[in-house]
Amino acid sequence: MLHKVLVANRGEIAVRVIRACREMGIRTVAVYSDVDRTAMHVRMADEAFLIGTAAPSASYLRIERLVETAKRTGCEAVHPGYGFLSENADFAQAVADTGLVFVGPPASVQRSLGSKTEARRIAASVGVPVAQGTMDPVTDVAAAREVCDRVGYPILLKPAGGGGGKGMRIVRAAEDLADAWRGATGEAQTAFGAPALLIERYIEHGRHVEMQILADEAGEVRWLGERDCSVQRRHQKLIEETPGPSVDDDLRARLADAALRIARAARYVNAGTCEFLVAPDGTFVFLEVNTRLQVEHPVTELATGLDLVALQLRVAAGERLPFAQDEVVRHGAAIECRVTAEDARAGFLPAGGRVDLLRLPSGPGIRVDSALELGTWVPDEYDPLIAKVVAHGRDRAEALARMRRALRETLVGGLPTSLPFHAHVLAEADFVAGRYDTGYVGEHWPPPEPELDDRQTIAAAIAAVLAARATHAHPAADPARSPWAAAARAEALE
Amino acid sequence: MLHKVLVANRGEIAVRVIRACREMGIRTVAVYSDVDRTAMHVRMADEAFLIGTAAPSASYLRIERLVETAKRTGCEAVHPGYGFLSENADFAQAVADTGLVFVGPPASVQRSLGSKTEARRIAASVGVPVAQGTMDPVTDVAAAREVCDRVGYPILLKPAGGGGGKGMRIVRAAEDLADAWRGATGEAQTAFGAPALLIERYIEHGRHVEMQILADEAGEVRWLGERDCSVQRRHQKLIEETPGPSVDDDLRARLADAALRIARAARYVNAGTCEFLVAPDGTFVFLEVNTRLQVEHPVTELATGLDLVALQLRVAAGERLPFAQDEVVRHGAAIECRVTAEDARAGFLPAGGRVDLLRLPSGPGIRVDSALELGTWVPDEYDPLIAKVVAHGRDRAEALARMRRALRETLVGGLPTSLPFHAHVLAEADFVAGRYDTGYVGEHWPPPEPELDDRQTIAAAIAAVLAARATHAHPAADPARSPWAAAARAEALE
Amino acid sequence: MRYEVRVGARTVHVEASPDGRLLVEGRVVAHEVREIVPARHWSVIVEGSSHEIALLGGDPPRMRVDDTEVVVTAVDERTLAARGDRASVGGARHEVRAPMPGLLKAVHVAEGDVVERNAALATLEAMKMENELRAPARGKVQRIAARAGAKVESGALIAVLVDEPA
Amino acid sequence: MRYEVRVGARTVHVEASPDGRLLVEGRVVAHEVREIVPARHWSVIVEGSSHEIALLGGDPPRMRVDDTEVVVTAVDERTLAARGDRASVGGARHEVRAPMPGLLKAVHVAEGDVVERNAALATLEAMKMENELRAPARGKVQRIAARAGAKVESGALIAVLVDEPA
Repeated sequence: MLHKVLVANRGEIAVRVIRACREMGIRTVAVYSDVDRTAMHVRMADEAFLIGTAAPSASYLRIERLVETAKRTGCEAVHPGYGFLSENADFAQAVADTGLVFVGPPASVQRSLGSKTEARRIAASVGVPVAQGTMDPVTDVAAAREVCDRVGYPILLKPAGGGGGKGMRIVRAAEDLADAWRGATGEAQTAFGAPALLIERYIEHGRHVEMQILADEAGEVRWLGERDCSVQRRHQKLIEETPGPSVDDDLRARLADAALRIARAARYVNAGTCEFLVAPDGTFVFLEVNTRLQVEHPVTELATGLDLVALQLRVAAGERLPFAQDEVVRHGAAIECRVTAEDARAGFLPAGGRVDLLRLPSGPGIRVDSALELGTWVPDEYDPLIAKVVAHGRDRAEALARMRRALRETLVGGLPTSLPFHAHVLAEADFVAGRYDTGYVGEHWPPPEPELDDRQTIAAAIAAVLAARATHAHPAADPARSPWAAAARAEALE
Repeated sequence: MLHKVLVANRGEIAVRVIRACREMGIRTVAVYSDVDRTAMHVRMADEAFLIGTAAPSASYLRIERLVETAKRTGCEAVHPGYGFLSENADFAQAVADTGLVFVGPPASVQRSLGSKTEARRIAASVGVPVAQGTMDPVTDVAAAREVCDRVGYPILLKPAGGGGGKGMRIVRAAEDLADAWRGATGEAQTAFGAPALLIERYIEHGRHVEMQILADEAGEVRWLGERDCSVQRRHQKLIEETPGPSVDDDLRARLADAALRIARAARYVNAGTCEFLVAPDGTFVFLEVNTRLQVEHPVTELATGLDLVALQLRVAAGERLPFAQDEVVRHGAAIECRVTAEDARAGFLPAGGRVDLLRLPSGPGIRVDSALELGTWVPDEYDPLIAKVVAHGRDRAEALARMRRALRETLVGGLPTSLPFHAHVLAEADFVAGRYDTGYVGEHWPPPEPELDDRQTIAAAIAAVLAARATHAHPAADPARSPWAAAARAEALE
Repeated sequence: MRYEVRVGARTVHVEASPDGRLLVEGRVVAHEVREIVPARHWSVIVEGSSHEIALLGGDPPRMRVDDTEVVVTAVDERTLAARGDRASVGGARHEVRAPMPGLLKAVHVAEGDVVERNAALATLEAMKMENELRAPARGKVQRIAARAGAKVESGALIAVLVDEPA
Repeated sequence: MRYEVRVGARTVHVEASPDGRLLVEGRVVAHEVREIVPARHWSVIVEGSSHEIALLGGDPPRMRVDDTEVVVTAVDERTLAARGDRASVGGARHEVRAPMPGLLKAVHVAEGDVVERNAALATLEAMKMENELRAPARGKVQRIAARAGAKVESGALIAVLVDEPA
């Protein structure tokens, strides 16, 4: 059993890990950058230490500083959360070298599965289908053209050096290759410091379906069910659910079998996710393994009743998995909306700011994982995810109804959010029917402007006049708190 | 299927019913007294109508006004919540007479089970044990003394005209009878307008265990599991959990069998609860039937995955129960803390006020049912319950750990609350071991003053000085918002 | 004082009399307003129908009406008169601002262009991603306020559109 | 300015120097304070140990320190001096007030009585229940401020106790 853990992350995932630790009686050490001094994870932890300035490279990515803090404060383990250093083999290695436990797969596993070409080789070696294309990174456009002509369009370009959807491009015809190559290789260089790209045959109308796995040091591996994450924009997931609406028992069994083979071949330990692209005919190809806890893990927790973070910590402490495969039972349906500080109607442009109105939903079947409070400052420097609203029901219809109800209750003011997107999708006919694939967002967003009924219009007009009068009546009030005042100021400047 | 429902209640239970309706696509009509104009249930409903002033008799208890509002707004049904008119047979009758559906058992059932003597007769007639004592109400102390001498002490006096723990007295010796009789009969007169009392043999170290049932109009009845509600103060429940720590499969089966017998004999319809007192030897006696939804219903919802309010509405609409008894599966353990606006350290004195600091918990396994927001005014006129924090886990240990974590996250400022009580009990050894009965609170509360460690003391002292300086520096600030200022004022008046 | 209020695609005229009564389109509408958060969050009951209104912020300001987000602006008649025709109904202006600090990689339109709603106006590189700044509505580009290659602060004005009838 | 701060059963002396530094019991303690809600809610890190402090209200004021509620009072030395011995450490006063409007059915103690903590001082009938008003601490009844049979408002002073050594 662990007694003290350093949480090398921030935001809702740091809060999530601290909650699990507190429930298990494990003390926690939080770390923070200067802009996060008042963040919730700092206040919830038992101890907290400043590790640098806002830029990730100056704080949450400082391997040496993190390891040194863990060591000095008497921690036995480090939980990386997701993002930041969670898939960084050097960090896992540095933690291990200091005699501490890394809560995740060891550096060797991170290294082999972190390389997309190596991961594809492992999958192919155990008979799991991979997309046609290059096994090795390509660095110039001429070589790329040759591969594309051989594989056939549409093709997908993706950075060899990193994941998360950054720098990916779909190319549907040979004449678009040059432009797409330039864009993708540029973003790859910016994001991962490496311009090389992989080339894959792109599957039209594919669904992004992933399988959650959990493995212990003794080599036991369990699968915990799939998540359909096809509702994506620029390969960024926006909604995830389980069971996948298109996944039947046969497909689920095949995906689980593929995930177990890859995990065993890679000598996987701790929680991880195998991502697949499922074609309309039910065939699938392996995409990659996320060697960490995922943002969308609560969906699986609600369906299985398992606490994945608690299990990560137990496995990391050397415990065996406390249940057999046939003891993993999934109940009902669960769905997650990732609420982000992004303006959904303006192309999902991220925008930090201060949360100055807030109501989070609760009640039957609703869970919220977030680090938001009234007054919370959402910095520009980090991932724009601000809250995960998760709904559970006895079936998909009940889970969706609860999510719709919860989204209606959710109120976030002070910065634009993705909430209009989520509200729209949860009521949209194709989504409600489970008819969607990775092209869904492009086809359904943005929708026409929403319409209000007469009474809603009158109510809004009355409130607007009261707000305008309040601004007028109290010109000395803090103008930063009044969007009306800001609009008036901008007007005056013209 | 119902299309529009009037919710004849306020506070968290009105919000709970509106949530279920919204998920089911049923429109809702809220009613409110003048002090509740800005309450959450008014804002969450589709329509809202003022029905009177603060005193319950002038608003939430106005049968005619409620029925008229339901009729005029085109409602098909009325949900009474709990408390107020939920167990009032005249209300159920008035609703039915207007051609509307009452969401609960019909007036005839309310009438027979609402009478404690009649309920005891029904139970006895189907072989369910009842406490020794009087079947009929007693009105004078001389007659009472005769009964007590025959039954033997300790005995329990309780009002024949109403429930909820008001006016109850335990008498352990003959010489205490006169005083107790005077107190109980007085409170019974005040609370229910009827001074008559029932006399029962009191079971020492009994546990209050109740069985949730659900019945449809076709006469099908299901039992959904027990709740142990022994943690009570003055017969007011403070904590409830399922499974009962002392309930084994055999006892559960016997309680379920007793509940089903009573429900069938009473021709019960809709949700209800049979309350029992279980003696240390596992024998039990029937107490009463609560002919309504109970405050603690979320505990059963978390364990079974069922939505009791949705099922109430479906049964009320004439639907058959959608599951067989063997499809009711209970998972893990669930526990509820009733957070009230009562000063736990001052004998649970209720105290309304404005909530001026608020953080409700969330995350894995936590559900909160409440109508609280920052700024919410908690009126003195109604039940002091302000939030129900409910935790679910794979076993009792996990549910308790999650509850402890959630209570730590919960922050309510501006009025005293029961939170110190709940935090204490959840960490107290006897409770954690499941060793408790209805005498628990008297034996364990109040505990010695809690102690802080050195760093907590320093942190608190620093904050206190900053608060004192802030009050000093800004004397013009709203004094109502600063407890320091209030203390200083009181000081000045001496 | 009279106000012209634009709620999403609709325009409503509200008159606030000195005694505090509000007339909507010249008639008395049975309504009951309470402020939940000063000048930000209201409960409004209109003829028995209960609505929750929240002013979320933004420029132009966004409001949440029950479960729907719309752009709402209220302009009093004096300001309207001062503006002249330019900002009267049908000629609303839309400012496109940088939502975060970054590098303006490209500007795709020129002043005078008429663009459709959601047309890409400029590309902003921020948070290691290229973000398209899109037109909030169909309109004519009245002004381009930043040039490609510039580092821009959060909130910096990039372009101004004015409504252009289709 | 020097402050005498009572945190639950403990007393701490804090000195605030004009430059804003705080000395605790005369020594510099490594601490970092941030206000979450002005004058109500703080994050305080003491030697790496993270604490959340909230001023809940009440009279005497209650504070939540992490997961524990305690009574906390901070009195500056000038006020202390003005009060004289009466309210110095060990002689704190406790006011018992009606927590809600109601009828004072009975008063069970007299001025001068020494009562134990939780002793019933008076019975208040409110919300159809009889509620005992209890002693918040062991002490001597300095004053009885209301008589049996009186209707009292919420917050009305019922009795004043002063600490009495056991």
